[in-house]
Amino acid sequence: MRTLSSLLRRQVVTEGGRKLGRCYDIRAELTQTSLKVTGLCVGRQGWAEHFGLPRLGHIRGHDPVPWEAVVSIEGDRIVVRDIQ
Amino acid sequence: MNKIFGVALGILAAIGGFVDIGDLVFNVAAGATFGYQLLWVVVIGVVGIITYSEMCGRVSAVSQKAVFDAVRERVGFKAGLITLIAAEIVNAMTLTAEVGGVAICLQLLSGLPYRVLIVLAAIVLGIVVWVVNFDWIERIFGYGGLCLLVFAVAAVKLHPDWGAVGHGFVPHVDTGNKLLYAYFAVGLLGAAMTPYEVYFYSSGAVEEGWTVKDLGLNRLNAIVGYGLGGFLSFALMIVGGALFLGKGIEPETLGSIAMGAQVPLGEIGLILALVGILFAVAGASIDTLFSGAYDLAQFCGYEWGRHKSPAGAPRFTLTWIVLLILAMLAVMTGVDAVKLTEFAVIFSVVALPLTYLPILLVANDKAYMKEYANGRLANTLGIFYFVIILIVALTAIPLMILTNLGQA
Amino acid sequence: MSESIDLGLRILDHQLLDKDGRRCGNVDDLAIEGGPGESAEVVAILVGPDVWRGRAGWIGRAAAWVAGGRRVRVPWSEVAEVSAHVQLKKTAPEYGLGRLDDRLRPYLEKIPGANR
Amino acid sequence: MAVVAAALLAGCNGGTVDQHALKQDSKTISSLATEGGLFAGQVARGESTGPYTRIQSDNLGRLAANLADALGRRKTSPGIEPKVRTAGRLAAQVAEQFKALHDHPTDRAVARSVQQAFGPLADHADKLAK
Repeated sequence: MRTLSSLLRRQVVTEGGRKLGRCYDIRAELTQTSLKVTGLCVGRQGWAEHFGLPRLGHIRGHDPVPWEAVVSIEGDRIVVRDIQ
Repeated sequence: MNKIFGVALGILAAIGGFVDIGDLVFNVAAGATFGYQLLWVVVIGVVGIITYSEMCGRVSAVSQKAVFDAVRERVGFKAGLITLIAAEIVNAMTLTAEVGGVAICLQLLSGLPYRVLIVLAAIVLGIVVWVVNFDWIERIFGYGGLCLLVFAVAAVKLHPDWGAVGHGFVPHVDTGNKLLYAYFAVGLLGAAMTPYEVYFYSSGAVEEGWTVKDLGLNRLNAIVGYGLGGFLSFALMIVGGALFLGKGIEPETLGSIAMGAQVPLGEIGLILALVGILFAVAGASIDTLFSGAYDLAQFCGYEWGRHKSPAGAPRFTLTWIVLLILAMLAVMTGVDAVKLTEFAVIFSVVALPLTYLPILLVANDKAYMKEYANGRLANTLGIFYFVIILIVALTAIPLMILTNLGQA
Repeated sequence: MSESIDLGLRILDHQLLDKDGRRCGNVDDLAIEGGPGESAEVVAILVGPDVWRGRAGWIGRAAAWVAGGRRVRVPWSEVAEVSAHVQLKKTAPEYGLGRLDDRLRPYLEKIPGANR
Repeated sequence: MAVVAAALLAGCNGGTVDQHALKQDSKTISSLATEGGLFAGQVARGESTGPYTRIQSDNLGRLAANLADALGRRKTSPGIEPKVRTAGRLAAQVAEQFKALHDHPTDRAVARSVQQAFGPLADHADKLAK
């Protein structure tokens, strides 16, 4: 078992070593009975908007990195497949 | 008709409840040091507290969140915890200063021994909070605080140079001692925008179950209550400038502030001023007492409420009892209430950004706020004030040290 | 019916309410089951000062020590509704939440006027 | 925060008295004497209450006595010692006047004489501040 807080603020990198930024939130799908994790919100862009600040210019956040792409969680890093 | 009457009574109570020991000390001292030059800073401070109170009230009405709920949700657990600790320290200092102020006023009125009055003040405050319904507390202390209007009469009676007063409302810096000027500006902003006021205001809004129907009332409360409260601040500064500046007096005691009404109006002025200060600082003691308990309860998530019976929110009740006892003991050490007030106001400024940022963020969150999210005016003012608060927070302590608490 | 939400923003650190609307703690953390390569799911809400230990370095540990470290685990299936607050299906004592308030109450009630 | 506060409080009344501190303290003495004059004037006109006069004169007198104590005892920068001691004596005289007011809070004749005594004290302190 792991906790939500242990995933937040970790560095997200691809298998190829490309840094995607820090994981600032976890996206999930809420139904009547369950709450399934679907992705990682990553990177600096969109961070301000995420926390409710008015958007500056035309910077939009990335779509979240899908949970299926996660390869391993080790140390303070989350490694994901190169799909982008 | 009845409703308008109710609103008017509420506003009267808000005016009387606006001034606390920080406003008394900084406004009179600023007047005694710089005359009317800093009146414009009070205006900025009052518009600031109006802006953020309105935002807090709106957030509470729409999302049922009080300020410290928002703090923890938005800035995260760690920064939230640090904000909580800072807020509690500042709050305890403010509470101590206010309780000390109550004891000093009681002493000036009765002549009884100081230490006896400290204990008496704490016991009476405790019993009042325990027994009396909060609606009545608000009215009693708010109306009692209206005696402070004697300072408005005193200001007129002292025949200030109204041209200079008018000029004071225009932002300007006209002094050789810019550091001292800046110190007083920071103190006046801090005194007007004290964080405990927004904790208190927003918690009340959640408790009283405000909904979007109450948004108009919220705006009216914030603008008129704080706006007219600011009027008292002007009066205090004008008295400081007209009476003390020309003579080279630096008022260092609460009794000196009361003399500001005594000189132009005689014995009746003195008594009204002392009674007004007594009710104002006693009311503020109760507000800070509750604020300290609100912050902790909201951070930890347990039951709270000034409208609940003491047994209805046990940990909340225990917290304010402990805070009151600690403040009483702190006053007993003989600490100078006026000096402590200056420290409390300056340190409170440091804690302001982490209090006001989450409010600004939640007020912009469309997921909760929907069509009631900040509009252009609220955001322009909100961001403008946030920048001011940041600057003030960074400079407050250096200024305090460089000017040796406004002495040099 | 499903809805996409961000856990850190919408659930973590939010107020917990029991069935009767009583405030009974905050969402101090969420337990997630399932690792890389599997599907992952939130299985429980973690409540109590003991949970703070892992959340803010030494200052969190100090706060947990001061508050007295208890930890309550509420299964996610007990959640009735997620809005501005997280509402549970049963009363607080049934989950072991709000115990300190319940223990303190009888002492306060000995003082007259506690239930005015 | 507590450390800063402690350091500041300690800085107020310890250490050597230099030119700057002398000026500052003389200003405070002058301020207290002027305030005392204004206050005694109110008492002389019967525009005060007994408790207020008694307590407020005690509060202000204590501030003056603290200054007198510090200026009479502390080390000074070279060359200004006589001035510092004079300031100390002035502060003590101010404290004495407040004591008189404190002891006779309702006696208007005493208040009148106290009021007259404060004027020259304030002037003297003003001169030292220059």
